[in-house]
Amino acid sequence: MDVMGIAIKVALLTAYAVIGTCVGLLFMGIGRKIIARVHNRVGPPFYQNFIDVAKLLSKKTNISHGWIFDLALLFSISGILLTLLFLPIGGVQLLSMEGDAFLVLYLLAIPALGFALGAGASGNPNAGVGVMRALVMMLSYELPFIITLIALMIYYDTTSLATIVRMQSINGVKSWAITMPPFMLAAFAADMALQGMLMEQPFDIPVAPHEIASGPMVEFGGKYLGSLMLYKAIALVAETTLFVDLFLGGGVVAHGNFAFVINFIVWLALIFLLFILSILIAASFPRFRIEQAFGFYWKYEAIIAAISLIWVYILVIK
Amino acid sequence: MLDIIFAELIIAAIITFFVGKKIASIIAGFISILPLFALIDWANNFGFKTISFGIERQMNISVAGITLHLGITPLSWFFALMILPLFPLIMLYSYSFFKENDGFYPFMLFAFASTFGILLSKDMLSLFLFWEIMSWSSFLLVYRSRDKEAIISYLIFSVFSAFAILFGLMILWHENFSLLLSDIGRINGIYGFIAIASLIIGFSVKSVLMPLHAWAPFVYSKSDEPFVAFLSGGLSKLGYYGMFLFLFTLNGVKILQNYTPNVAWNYLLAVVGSLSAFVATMLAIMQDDLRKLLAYSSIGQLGYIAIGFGIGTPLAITGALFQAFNHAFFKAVLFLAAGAVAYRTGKWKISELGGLAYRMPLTFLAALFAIFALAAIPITSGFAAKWLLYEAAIQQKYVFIAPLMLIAGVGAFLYSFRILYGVFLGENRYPDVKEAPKSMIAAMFILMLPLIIFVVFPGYMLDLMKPALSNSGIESIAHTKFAIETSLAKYNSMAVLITLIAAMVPAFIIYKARKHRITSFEDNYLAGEPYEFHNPSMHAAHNFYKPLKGVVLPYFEPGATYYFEKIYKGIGILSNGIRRIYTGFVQDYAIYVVIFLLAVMGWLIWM
Amino acid sequence: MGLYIGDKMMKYEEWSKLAIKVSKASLWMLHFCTGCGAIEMPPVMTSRYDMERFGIAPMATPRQADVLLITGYLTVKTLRRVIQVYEQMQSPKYVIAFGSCTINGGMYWDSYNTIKHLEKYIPVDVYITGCMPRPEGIINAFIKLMELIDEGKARGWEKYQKYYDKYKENQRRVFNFEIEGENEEY
Amino acid sequence: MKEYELFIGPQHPGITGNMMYHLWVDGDTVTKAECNVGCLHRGFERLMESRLWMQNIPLVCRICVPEPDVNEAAYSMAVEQLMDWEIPERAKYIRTIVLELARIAAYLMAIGSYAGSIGIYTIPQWSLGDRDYILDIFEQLTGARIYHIYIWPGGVRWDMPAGLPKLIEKTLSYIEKRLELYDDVLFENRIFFDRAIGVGKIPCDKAIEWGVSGPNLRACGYGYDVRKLEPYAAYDEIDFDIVSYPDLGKFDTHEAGDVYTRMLIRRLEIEQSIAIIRQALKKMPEGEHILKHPNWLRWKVPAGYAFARVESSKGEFGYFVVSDGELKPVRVHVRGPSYTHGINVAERLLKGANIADVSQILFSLDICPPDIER
Amino acid sequence: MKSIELIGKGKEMHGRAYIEVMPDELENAIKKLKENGFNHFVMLSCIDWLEEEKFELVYHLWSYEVKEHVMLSVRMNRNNASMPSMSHLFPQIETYEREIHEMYGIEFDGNNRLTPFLLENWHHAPPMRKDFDSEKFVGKLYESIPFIEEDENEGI
Repeated sequence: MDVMGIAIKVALLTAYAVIGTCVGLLFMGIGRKIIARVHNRVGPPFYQNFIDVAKLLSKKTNISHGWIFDLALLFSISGILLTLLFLPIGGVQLLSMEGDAFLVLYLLAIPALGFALGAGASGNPNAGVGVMRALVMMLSYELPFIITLIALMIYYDTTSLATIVRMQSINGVKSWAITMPPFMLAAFAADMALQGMLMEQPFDIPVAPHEIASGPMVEFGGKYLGSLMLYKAIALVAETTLFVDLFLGGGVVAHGNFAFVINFIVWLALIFLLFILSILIAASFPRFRIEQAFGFYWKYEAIIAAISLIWVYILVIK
Repeated sequence: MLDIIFAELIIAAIITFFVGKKIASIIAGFISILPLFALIDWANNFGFKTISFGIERQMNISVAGITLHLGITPLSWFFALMILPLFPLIMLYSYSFFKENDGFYPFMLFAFASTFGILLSKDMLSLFLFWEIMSWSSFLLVYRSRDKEAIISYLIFSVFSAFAILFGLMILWHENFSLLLSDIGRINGIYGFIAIASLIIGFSVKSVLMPLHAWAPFVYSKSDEPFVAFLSGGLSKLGYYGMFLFLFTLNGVKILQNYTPNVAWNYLLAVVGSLSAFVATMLAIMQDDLRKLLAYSSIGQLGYIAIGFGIGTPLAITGALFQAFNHAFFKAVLFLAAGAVAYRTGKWKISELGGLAYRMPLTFLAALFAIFALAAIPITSGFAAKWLLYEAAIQQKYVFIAPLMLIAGVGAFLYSFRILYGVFLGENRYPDVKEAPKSMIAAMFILMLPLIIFVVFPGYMLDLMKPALSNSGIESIAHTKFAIETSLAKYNSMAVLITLIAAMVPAFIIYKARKHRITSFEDNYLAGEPYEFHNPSMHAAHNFYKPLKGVVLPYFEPGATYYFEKIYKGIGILSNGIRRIYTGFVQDYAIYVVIFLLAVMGWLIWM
Repeated sequence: MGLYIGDKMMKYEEWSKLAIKVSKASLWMLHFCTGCGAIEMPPVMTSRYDMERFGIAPMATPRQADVLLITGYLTVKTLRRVIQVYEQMQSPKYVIAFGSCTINGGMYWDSYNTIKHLEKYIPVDVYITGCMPRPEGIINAFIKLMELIDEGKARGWEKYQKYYDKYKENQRRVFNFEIEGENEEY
Repeated sequence: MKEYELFIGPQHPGITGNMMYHLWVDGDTVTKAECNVGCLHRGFERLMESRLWMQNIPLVCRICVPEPDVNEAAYSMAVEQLMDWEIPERAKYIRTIVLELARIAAYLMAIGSYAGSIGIYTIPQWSLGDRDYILDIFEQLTGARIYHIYIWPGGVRWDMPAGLPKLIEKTLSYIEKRLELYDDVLFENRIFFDRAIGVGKIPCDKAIEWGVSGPNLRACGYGYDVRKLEPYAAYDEIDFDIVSYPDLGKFDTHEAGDVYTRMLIRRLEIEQSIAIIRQALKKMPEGEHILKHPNWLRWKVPAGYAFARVESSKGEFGYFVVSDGELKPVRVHVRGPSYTHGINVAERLLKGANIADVSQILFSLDICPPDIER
Repeated sequence: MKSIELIGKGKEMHGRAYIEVMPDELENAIKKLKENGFNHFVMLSCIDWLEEEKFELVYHLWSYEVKEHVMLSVRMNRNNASMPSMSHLFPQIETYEREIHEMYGIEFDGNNRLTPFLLENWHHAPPMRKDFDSEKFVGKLYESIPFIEEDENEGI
């Protein structure tokens, strides 16, 4: 690759990192507004989350519990940006040819582990319990998610997200995975797993304020909390994008010279719909206890996912 | 010169019986470096340019009319590369670990010599002979724990393993009347099938494959840490060395398939491996004893290697060997770090430790990095190995194995964090603890080096195993220095690392933009309560995964330990019977076993 | 106590204009009901009055919060917790005090267990008078606080740093108060 | 050390006011709980001894903040007992209406904060917003939202304005409509069943001995209600049911004394209160609203011991008033329902509970710390 | 009234039974009432009769069956006041005794949880005693603490 090519690539990646952050924060703000409407309220302005992050990052005092605590900040933002850039976004491949879905799955663990380290380093039992719950929650939702992922992988005979997106975008909407009956089941299971990934009700017990005073974040403030909010914003985009890439063809509907604009808009609309669906579910359910959530995922969701996997397997070996 | 190395090892072993701890460890350390020179020398034979010391490749020893054929093969060279470097570092570590010389060094050197011997064996007799010496010397090292459960379980399983191997070897020998390993490819039919199956079962005891793992939690949790690091990092690989040798290099897979063409025996191995990985991971999550946790973690991680061998495609075998290499190092580091923690605090229970990260930062760093490798975080080489295995499973559409492997991978996060939080983070319970001694730190950090090198250059790893694979007729997979490419996808470690470093920049800007101050542990959120009013204990490490325990454990624990308890009880009744006639001491059983084995060997030779 | 380590003094002007603008538009208050004024907090936060309109949200722990609401009278026991929480908060931090009882004790002027003047122990930026203050009053106080932040007058946290020793002395006096020879009385 | 210590309160979202629970937790199971109160102790009983009989009215309503009217009523009733006063009929009805409105407001708050504790934040937003409409009625009737100082010894302070019954009726039918919405979102929610059934069970045979009262006692299967046992105000002339386990109306019956039953009892009692208010509005006679009162500054109450009890939304409120015939009371002692619920009952219920359930158990007991500490 | 019949003494006062018992009769009286349906312990109050140099403890019991409220009154000397604890009869008495111990300084033998309850770090006279002057205390403590004036000249 020549110098110019590298420069363009770097610029593109930077642009998408910025877009991902802004879109995440914007969505969170709009989400707050929509939830407020559900609550019969006016709600904050849609740009409220930008203000919140800016305020947190400009706090004068920032209290740390030592260098391991700081790892949380460093790993969370970098890890989630890394994950975002390994996903195809709206048909733009970014770095997704250099890795695959397994890599993305493991990259998502870097910020989580970073935050877990920071939370653990604060020494607060609330944080310890919160991280424990978050990890158990991760174990819970990963099983249905992994099974659906494997169903997709053996169907398309690839593990690369870019290839999955490409194969789903051959005929536009008609070739999206979700149009096939087995993948409808899989998409349902994966959407529930997404609810757990986004830590919304009924799966928000890791950060339940009434029980463990917001769990892992209990000692985070100032720039540390600000970085957590940025992480949440980018994670929101990354996780919904992962779902869109897997089931909704990455939002790719058009091919051609300026198709990327249309694809970008479709991608944005799709992840927005997913996010709205998630927060509306959150607004109408209480939270599960952690072992109930585990049972939910490993009993019901995993069975749904397994049915879709077996279905796909039969289709494939035929 | 090879004979000199062997002789020196034996002599050193005898000398260390009589000298003090310091001298013994220095002798043992330097002597155990010698075989590494041989490894470097032999690398020239496999397409690498290194220094030559003029060490011969082959050596035949004739004893009482029997010739032992020794020599290096590409496969044994690769396995030696992952097992032998552990020794000098373990010796370095044990320099400060032991208070006095009480029999660790001689047995360890014997174990080392016999490990070296096993890897060099080219005929069945020497393989079995060295295998027995290895089992015997490691048994004596286990015996040092003075723990009845550990000793008896190790004894039972070692004897079982030895008999299974002996049985397999005898059938092979009976079938083609040649002791040379290279001759066994000729046999077929039921005998070949039984021989290979029995050998695999025999080796899978050492490689702690479920359900033959039951000894490991006892032995790992009671023996000396340096030895356990070798046991988990090194000896378990010998089992897989044997498996690889008989399955792939000596065409065991074909022998199995010729006899029963319709049954995929290798799939069975993969299923056993994946169940082993999954169940052991779930059990590891529940452990409170640090060593037991690591023991179950070893069982789980070694299960991946069995999966790779079971799937049997080039991709899978490459992944398995990569995983074996990684595991040797990161598990050794973890056991050594656990030993360092126990050396300073005297505690093994995770719930009794806590807050050591700021007291023992270097130990923490070593453990953290090893844990990253264990959990296959993409900034360590652990990821590449697991990635290859996942790809292999998807490539073959093994829809039962793949989810189990992946969920076991997620489970690894859970117990990794258990170690990190329970031991190193959280409430600082040991304010007066000092950093581990320098020799321990040095050993751990040197062991970390390969993990760092092979994350940046995973391609080098594939180059290293290329001779071993091509010698067994397995093609090597496409790769460059940084990237591995399969038919399904591509993994570029450099892209990940560079992007991570680049993504660190905004994080670092945010980090540096505002100053922070470090506060004390006491200044913590206690719902508004002042700390000094209650001086609360704040380490939430006991029963950490209790919610999971209630849901998961009922399904796993009985299956995992129930049958072993049956065996244990049966042996207890049996030994009670024997006790009436004999002395009833464990040493005696050991001696009987050794005498019996020698008698069998004598019979073999006589035949 | 003694956990608070004074920050290096920082002039208000060093704080950029933007930081002031954003910090007044996103005031996160601490979830701490110190007294009966807290009964009016739920209405203010929920659908009738909806304080989130102004970017005000309740937070679970002091590290995350900017505004400490003293919702009513403080007993000595609560004061100790309030100070603990106040010192754990990260500056810039503001205090809004509710009701007459934080100003001069109100109807508890002769109670042996309530401190009378909150200002003697921690600096207060905005007072709300009345018992109980109405939700509109609370919202008004927040808007007043925003104005003060904008004008650079909400400097309670700087005052606390500057007169740290004096505040500590007052707090020590109220916590460790002893009357000579009184123990023998009973 | 197997256990770690966790503090719920005073500065914690999962606590029902300014109090604290010190928990010893193993894994996620509470092995020991210790209640630590006193953050709200203002020494009311001491202050009341140094104030005139009438001056105490503004003080007593501060004893229970979410539902202050029961305090005024109980204090007034105790004083009336000492004075041997029979209050006018109209005052009785107005008192009934005020007390029941306050009960609905308190129940709405209890349901809202309970729903918050299990993570469904829509319900608190709705129910606390609806509660405000009741506070509007209070504002029209008494001039204040929270502390009304309306029920006086001898009657009520002012007569009810002419248009108020219409407003009350409007508000009640609005709340009735809203209750169905709450049912859909909370009380018939599958996850609510999963979370609440069988959690935090008060052993029914111990309930009376432990001093449990109010809705919590009725959830254990005892249909005891002070409004029926010792009718005060106009309750003896009004026809209403006492909701108690196992008769939960349209809802399924599960275990006695658990969080689920306790919350449903509260939910169903709102309907009863609405019915009571409607009847009282219909039956309310014309006439005086307060007895001719003496000069408050020189008012002496005859010597004696009096005890008055009322049924609050939290349980049995009792006022023990001792007079020696002087200008000021000798002793006013308040029996708050949370005194037993918050300390004795909660400490026992929390032992063995999951930390995820701690806050929902506390909220379902409806503990109000000011009446513990006074 | 049933309770008066049960104990054999006492009088009616504003619809409540008021029974004075001696300290040594108290336990049996409560037991007897508890066995006969007075199973709801309402509360335990204390009254400080300063002129008479007496403390009066009033045990309130209630029967759901006969709908009757009984006050069992016990008097004791004000100096070194102490009483046997009744917390084994009704568990919540423990809490009332803790409060009365703190507020009046009465010792309850057999109650081993007489730890600080409402007050913290309190080493003055028990505040509910009539001879404790709350107003004077306030003057001595809270009013004596100075305001912290900002120094106008320095600025911040």
